[in-house]
Amino acid sequence: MTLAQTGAPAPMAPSTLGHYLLVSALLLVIGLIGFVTRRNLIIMFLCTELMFQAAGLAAVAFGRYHLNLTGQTLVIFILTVAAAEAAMALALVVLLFRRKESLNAEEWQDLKG
Amino acid sequence: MTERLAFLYPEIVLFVATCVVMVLGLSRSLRARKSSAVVAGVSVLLAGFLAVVSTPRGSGDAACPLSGFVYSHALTPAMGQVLLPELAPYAKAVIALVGALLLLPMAGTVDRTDEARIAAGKAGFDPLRSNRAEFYAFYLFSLTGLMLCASADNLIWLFLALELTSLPTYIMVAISTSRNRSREAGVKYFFLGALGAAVFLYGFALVYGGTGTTNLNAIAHSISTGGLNTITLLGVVVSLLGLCFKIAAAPMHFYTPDVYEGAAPQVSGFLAFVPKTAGFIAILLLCAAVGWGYSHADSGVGSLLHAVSAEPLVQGTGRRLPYLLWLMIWVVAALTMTIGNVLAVLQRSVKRMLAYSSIAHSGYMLVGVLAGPGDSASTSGVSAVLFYLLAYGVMNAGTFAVLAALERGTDSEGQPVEVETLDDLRGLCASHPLLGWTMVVCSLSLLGLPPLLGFFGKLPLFTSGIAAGQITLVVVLGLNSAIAAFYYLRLAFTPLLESRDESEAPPALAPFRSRMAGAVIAAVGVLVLSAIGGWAMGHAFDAATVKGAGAIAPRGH
Amino acid sequence: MLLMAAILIPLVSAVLIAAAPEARAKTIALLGTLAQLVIACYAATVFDWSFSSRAQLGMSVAWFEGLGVSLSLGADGVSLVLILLTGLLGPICVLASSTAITTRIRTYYAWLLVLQAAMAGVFAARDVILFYICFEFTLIPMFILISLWGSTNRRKAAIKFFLFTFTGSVVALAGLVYVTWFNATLDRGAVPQVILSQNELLGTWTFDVSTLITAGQMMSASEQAWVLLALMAGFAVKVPLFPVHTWLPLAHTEAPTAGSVILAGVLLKLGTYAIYRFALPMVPEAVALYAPHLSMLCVVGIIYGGLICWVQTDVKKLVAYSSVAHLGFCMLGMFALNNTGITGSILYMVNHGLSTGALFLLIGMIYERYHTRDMNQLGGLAAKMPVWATFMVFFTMASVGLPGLNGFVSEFLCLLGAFQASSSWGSGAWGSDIEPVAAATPGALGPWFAMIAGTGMIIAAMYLLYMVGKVVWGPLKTPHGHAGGHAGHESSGADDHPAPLPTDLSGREIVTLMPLAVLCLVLGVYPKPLMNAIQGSVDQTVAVVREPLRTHAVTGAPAKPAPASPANTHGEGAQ
Amino acid sequence: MLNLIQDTIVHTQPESLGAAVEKAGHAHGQTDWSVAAIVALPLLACVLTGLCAALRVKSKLPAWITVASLAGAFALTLKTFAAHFMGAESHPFVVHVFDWVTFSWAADAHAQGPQTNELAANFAFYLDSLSALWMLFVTGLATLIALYASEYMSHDQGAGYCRFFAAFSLFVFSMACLVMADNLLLLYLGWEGVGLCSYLLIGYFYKKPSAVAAAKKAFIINRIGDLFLAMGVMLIFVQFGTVEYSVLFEKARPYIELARAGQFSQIPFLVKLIPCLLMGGAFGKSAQLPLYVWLPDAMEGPTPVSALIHAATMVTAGVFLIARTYPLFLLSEIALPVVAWVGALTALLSATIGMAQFDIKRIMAYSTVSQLGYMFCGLAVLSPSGGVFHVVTHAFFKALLFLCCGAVMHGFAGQLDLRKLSGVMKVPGWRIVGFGMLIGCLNLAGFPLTAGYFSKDMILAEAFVTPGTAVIGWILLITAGLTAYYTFRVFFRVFVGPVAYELGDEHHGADHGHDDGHGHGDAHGHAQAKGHADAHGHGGTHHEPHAPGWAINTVLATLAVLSLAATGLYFVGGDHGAVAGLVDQSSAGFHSPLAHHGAAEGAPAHEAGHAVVSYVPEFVHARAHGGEVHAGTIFGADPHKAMYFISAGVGAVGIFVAFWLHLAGRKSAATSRADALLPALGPIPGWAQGKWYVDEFYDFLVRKPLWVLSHIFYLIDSYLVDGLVDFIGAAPRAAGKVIRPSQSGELHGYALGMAGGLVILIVIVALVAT
Repeated sequence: MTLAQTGAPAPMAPSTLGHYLLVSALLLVIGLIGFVTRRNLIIMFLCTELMFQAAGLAAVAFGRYHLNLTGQTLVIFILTVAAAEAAMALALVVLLFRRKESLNAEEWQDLKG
Repeated sequence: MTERLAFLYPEIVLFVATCVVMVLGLSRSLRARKSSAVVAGVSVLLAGFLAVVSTPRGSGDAACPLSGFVYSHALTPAMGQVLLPELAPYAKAVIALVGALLLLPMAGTVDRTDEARIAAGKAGFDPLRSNRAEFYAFYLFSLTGLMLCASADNLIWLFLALELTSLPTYIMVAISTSRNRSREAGVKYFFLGALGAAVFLYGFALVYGGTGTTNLNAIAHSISTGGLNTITLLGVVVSLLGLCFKIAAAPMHFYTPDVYEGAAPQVSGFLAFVPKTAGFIAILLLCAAVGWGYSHADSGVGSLLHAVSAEPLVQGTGRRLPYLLWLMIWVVAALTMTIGNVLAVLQRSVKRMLAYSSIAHSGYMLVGVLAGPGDSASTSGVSAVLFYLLAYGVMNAGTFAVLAALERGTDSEGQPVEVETLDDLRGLCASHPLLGWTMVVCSLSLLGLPPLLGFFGKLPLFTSGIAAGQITLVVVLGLNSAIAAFYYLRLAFTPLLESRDESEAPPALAPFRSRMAGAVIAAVGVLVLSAIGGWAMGHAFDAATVKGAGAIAPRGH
Repeated sequence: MLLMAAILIPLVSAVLIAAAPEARAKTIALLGTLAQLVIACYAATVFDWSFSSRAQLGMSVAWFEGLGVSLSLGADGVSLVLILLTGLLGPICVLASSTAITTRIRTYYAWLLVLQAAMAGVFAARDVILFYICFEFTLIPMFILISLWGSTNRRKAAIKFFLFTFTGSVVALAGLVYVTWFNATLDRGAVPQVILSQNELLGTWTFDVSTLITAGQMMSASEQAWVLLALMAGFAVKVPLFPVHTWLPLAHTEAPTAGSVILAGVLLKLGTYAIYRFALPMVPEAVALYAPHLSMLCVVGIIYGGLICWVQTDVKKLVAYSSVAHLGFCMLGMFALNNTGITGSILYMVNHGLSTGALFLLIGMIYERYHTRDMNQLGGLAAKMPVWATFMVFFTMASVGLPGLNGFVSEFLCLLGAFQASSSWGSGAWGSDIEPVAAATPGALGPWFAMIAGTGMIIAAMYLLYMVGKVVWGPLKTPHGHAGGHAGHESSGADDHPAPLPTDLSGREIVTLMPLAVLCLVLGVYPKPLMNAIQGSVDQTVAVVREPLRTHAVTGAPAKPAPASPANTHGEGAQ
Repeated sequence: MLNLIQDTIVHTQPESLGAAVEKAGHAHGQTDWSVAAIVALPLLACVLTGLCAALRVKSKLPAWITVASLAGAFALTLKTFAAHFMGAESHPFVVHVFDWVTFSWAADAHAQGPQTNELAANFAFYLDSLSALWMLFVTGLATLIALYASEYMSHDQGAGYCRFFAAFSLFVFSMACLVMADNLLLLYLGWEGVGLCSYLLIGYFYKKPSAVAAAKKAFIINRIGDLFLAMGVMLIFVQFGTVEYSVLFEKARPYIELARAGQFSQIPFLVKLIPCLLMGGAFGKSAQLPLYVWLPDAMEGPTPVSALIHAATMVTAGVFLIARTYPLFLLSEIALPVVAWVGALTALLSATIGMAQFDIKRIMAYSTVSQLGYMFCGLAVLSPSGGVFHVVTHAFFKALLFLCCGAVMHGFAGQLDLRKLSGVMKVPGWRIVGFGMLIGCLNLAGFPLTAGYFSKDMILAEAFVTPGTAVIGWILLITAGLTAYYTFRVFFRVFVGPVAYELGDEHHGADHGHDDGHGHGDAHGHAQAKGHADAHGHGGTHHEPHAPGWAINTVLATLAVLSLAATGLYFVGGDHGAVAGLVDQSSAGFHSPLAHHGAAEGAPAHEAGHAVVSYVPEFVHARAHGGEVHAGTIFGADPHKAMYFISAGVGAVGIFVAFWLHLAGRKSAATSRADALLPALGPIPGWAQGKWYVDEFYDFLVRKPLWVLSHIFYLIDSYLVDGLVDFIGAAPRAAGKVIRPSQSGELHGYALGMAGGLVILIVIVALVAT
């Protein structure tokens, strides 16, 4: 997992970037696994947040690597969108809870086939 | 800056209209409330008009000569995104037209029982209970996002535009009916959508990491000069897979049938067009950034085995996407159309069937993505995709509008009951000739039966696929069209040929004339475009001009 | 313009029918089809027969220019003959339906006319896409005719008919588009000037038929083979050739009478015509190479189809399977790739349309009266319906291939074509040093093919006479509940029919049969005008195929891509 | 039809046979409508009688139309014959009417051979002495038999009557096309045309299932032969580039030269194949082994039909074909021997069957088969004139015999069983029939000085003369004895002896299926009253046989006279009679007895080169040196002279045996002395009566397996071929069912699917990338 980009300034050792990316990938995978395995809607949503943040982490790391602010800009927007999604998720979860008195995702599988 | 702003006049109009609608929808005056839909429609059409009229066209060859690609941040804002420089006017016009068409059946989607009670004098207007303002606002937001996609020149912009397109639709699905099924559809759509968004976002981050920029023009420049490095490639792959969610392509297609079935038909129709269009525009932009200039042999799926170690990842003189991307999209396209079609064959529920068919159509369009740009409408896959989006939008709007225009009485809670299965459509041509024939025309067109619009949509996919050497995939496409005939024939001929049992009352018309108008306009549109679609296709081809790394030089003879 | 009118008039009539009151539908339909026939006849008089190999009466309207598609029409001798056949069967089908169709009359006639238009369009198209559009669009009206007015198993039959042929033709489209693309990428510099001067569109993206034919000949052998495979996938289904024929008996059996007539009369000819128009000249090398294999399928079809006929009890199914056998002959002649065979094949298209169409009409008349097609329930109808029986025997004989009637000329020429087409003639035991073998043509079929296919003539006699023996001759037998013996038709007939049909044929029914009978006789006795009409076109096709055929035959290896110049062939056709 | 005939009916006179006969329509020669009219008149009759049917004519008008037209055709034939073929020298000529299957094309530039090919098969008539002779007796007999039928079929007046005469006229038209065709394709038209008429007329009583079956059988078996003929025609076309006789014989000349020189090895195999294929056609049409089985069954048709079609004319088409294409038969060393053996075996086999039958019409049918065998032998033993002479004499006496049997059948209500008829001649009004029968029988039995005697002798003698065919001669001689026996068996049982008879169960058209009889106004008025579709529609029963009327008697008398008069043909004209002279000047004259006698006796003939062609090379030289050396003798004498006595003796023995067994001491109709003999012969008479079970054998060997195969094919088609299609059609649905569980409705399932798909695709990408 090395970046073969020669000629670019290297204020951060490639190995360090690699570490960040590894963490970010781990976050992504954890989020993914959590989303697949957990049944609670709120936890599932948190898992997607985790994945968003994985992307954010990667962006920041890359931004640092490339020595520009684009990565950080991206992160700000990611956070914004994540917040918007969180708001929506909360509304939706409440709506669903009102109907079935449960947060279990398995309650909702009438539509299939 | 004002130059730059000219790109956004349509979006600005839509945004303003959104604000107005949000206010109007909360008015105590019924007329004012009702006018919110009108305002939405007018604004969408106005936005489309502005897109055609006011979008700057200065980004021609002079400003951006083919030879020396020197992108600077100072230059690009004035030019908009230069990968598909002519895309925005066409795409926005299509979005506006189809969007307006999709608005017609949306009348009465929300607040129907409340409004009825208010009209009957049983209750007063309660802004807190009303959803109308939000619903139309969401509709406009979503279209705003979609239009923004078309002018995106930056991954961040693209990301935001995609999210702006999608987020409102989650809510629209959930509130489209008051039944649990809509809630279920909403939750599935939202959670899986978030998952998909996370995936392509991660991909975007990787692309940024690989190229050091999020500006698409610069990315293209970086790739064309520095080659496609592993991180970028991985980023593009992950982004594309994430975007597969938007276009409902395998392996991200699972949500589609459930969501389409759970939502009200008019909203399903909206879903079948809006996120799909956003997804395809994003995919085209990403692919244009990577470029179609690579070369490798086409040996179908079999070449998977010869794993191309010697594959050049630098732009060559070829006409293909990089092998890995090519392979991935090939597999995704073949899988998508096949899965969509074979599952659609099994369905009795019309909406579910159309949902699966929507998956299949994405598969067809991916063939155009693979084929890439060309020097005529018949060889350009990009143009084929852009035209197909228009064609699909119109015919699809027709089928869903027919479903929206019909209902089978009301249930115990006073909610209208939708037409569900094919059986409900029996004898429709006899009981409601206009709707019945709309269904016939639109389904046959979706089937791709010549000489209807769907055929002329599919034909450039065919020709461009073959011109790009994707013969195997084109044959897969052809065979899938045949599978699709199984269910489209049923959909077309159940209204026409089968007769309804005497005992059973035919479905009633929904009390919103605009729904029926939407259906009929769509059918007429299908017929008109079948005749004069060549004109639209010409514009699609203009819009498909690919500049930069992805461009191909005109073939010299 | 004339061709456009031949397509548009039925379409306009269809719209009129849909708009007019139910009672008028039949009249408008009859007028519309007659108008089409008149226009086709008039076109035949305007047509310059001395240049029958060239597409004439042409016109072109732009349509989806970006794609290279245009509404481009034109007809050469073969097309015009088939348009005439289409036009002829139109009024006959309308007349034949007048008592059989009692429900949804407007829908019926409207779709019938749409079908007429689409079929004329196939034959008149000079643009590949327009051809394909019409080719495919015939499916819809036929699907509707079968599924609304068919018999018990109609839904399955209609679906199978549609899907089977649709699937095949999609693949054929891929083949045609491939040729288009090949043409677009053609390097004009490498093409001889002679050819370029005649086809300005070479090397551009176009769907023009003659350009694509010229371009197709320049493809490499393997490309041609693949394109041939694709084309056959579409067209062989339509014909239908042996292993892909199973939709036909089903569709025929279930279709209403007029549907069967059109199906047998014209729709099957779309496949044979398409093979003649596209496969032969476009990929001559592949055709030359694979002609024996394809012919083998034809021969199998002839015998297999014929023998199956022999064990049918449903008389309509019998005639349906006989189409499989008959079209085997037709295609065998085509793949003989010589003048005799192809001339015979095209005559066969017309003749089969006439005689088998008439047989379906006759069976329909019986079905209307007795509501059964079971040969175990019907018998000896000659006693009761002498006029019907006369026609039945007449058309059976035409179908058997009795000389003096139309079937013979074409069947004999097809067989003779196959017989001639062997490169072994003149060598070894097959030849002589004294006199050259006079009328041998290159190819890989030869006497064995003709001989084995010829047994089909015997089998045809077996099953058709079996049918006639059961239904026409023998002791009178009619199903229960129908007029039997001396009981007379007055009482029982009235129960079953809103408008009771006479015991024997009515005047209207005789009028529907008469033109077919006259043509069967005339074409059997004096086929020369028809042969002259198609000769120019056939000569041109043979000239294209001959070179690769000879090369294959001599060396057994694919010929080098040497496009046959159409320049000289025009002259031949124009004698 | 006449309208179609164009203005180019012209005939030309070529220099000599074998030279290209110039096609008419060109420079010289005057229009000869009369030749075309020979063909056109029967067709006109057919159209008019058809019109009568449409107009529901109930009178005898159709019969008179037919008789008049045929008589006209006969008169025109006679005129043509007299004008062109009466003299010693005759010249074939072609009358072109209009183009039929004619088109040309440019040949392959690289192929050897002509640069333009033409398939020219026109409605054009080739008249030479052979076709003129044939037409003479065809039209003549047809006229007489039509006259006979006008009375015979009178019970069926109405639609059936019209139908009968329409088919009858059509038959004569087809036969005229067959005989007068100038090309093989037109011959083929006539060939199948007569087959069709035969089919229609055998099946005339279409309500009888046996008649329908017989008609079908006749057509199908004929078709088998037709296929061989068609293949032969194709081979001729490919080999020689033409199907027109005149050109064909010219093109074949090099090969004939080779055959003359005995260099058969240089003649290509395919050229040798031509006669073998043509032979197949001839065997089918002329009811020879192995295709003879249809002819006896064909007796289901009305008797005039049996007389004309199945005895006198159509069945001799095979003989005509071989005579017409005789030069080609000389090109193969095996063709004529095969014909000879087939003919001889057929003659013998059918004679044995004929001996054991009881139905007199069937006996006559088998005798026809047997006599046709003779004719083939005649052709094959290099005696075309003998064969053709036998055709002519046989036409008259066999027609006579059939018509007599028909008269009996007509008068005795369909009774044909010789065990139920006796002494018919003594019944009042039946004398003419009896005498007619006697004359016919004498001819058939080869009684000395009858026409049949001379024609048979010519064949027998030549069989012994021709090297290598003596065995065939012996077979034919034995057959001649058998023939005499069974012929007179009929005569002695039925016409003489004690008067005793039993009427048949048919009463005028019972079983005859009146077309207009049921359901409509019935002319006879019986059936309606009964109110059911009973085939035995006529109520009234006749208890007495009714004697034939004037038409039948006139015809019988005329034919009897003609049969006797035919003898005269042997004595006028050349060495072997007028017929031989005619044959000799035609295509069949390429080799004839006249020729090899001719060199010695100086009879007018062709140059020797044409005359001496033998299929047995080693004898060529012997032949070429004239008539001194006869390769074969019989009992050391000149076979022609010896045969006069030998065959007379054999015939007399046969007649005597018949007299002893069937007339002498016979007291009743049913039994005779012969019955006592039967047990001594064991099962053989039973087998012979069962026609040696050939039909059953064919049924078992061909029809049943084919039937089973058809069913198997049908099963394959329904389940395998169509099943495969259905399987493919069901595949999408099945695939859908397989992946449907993925759409479980569970959020987690979907997420898992998405994640899994994502991971798999990325892993693939990663794998491919590294």
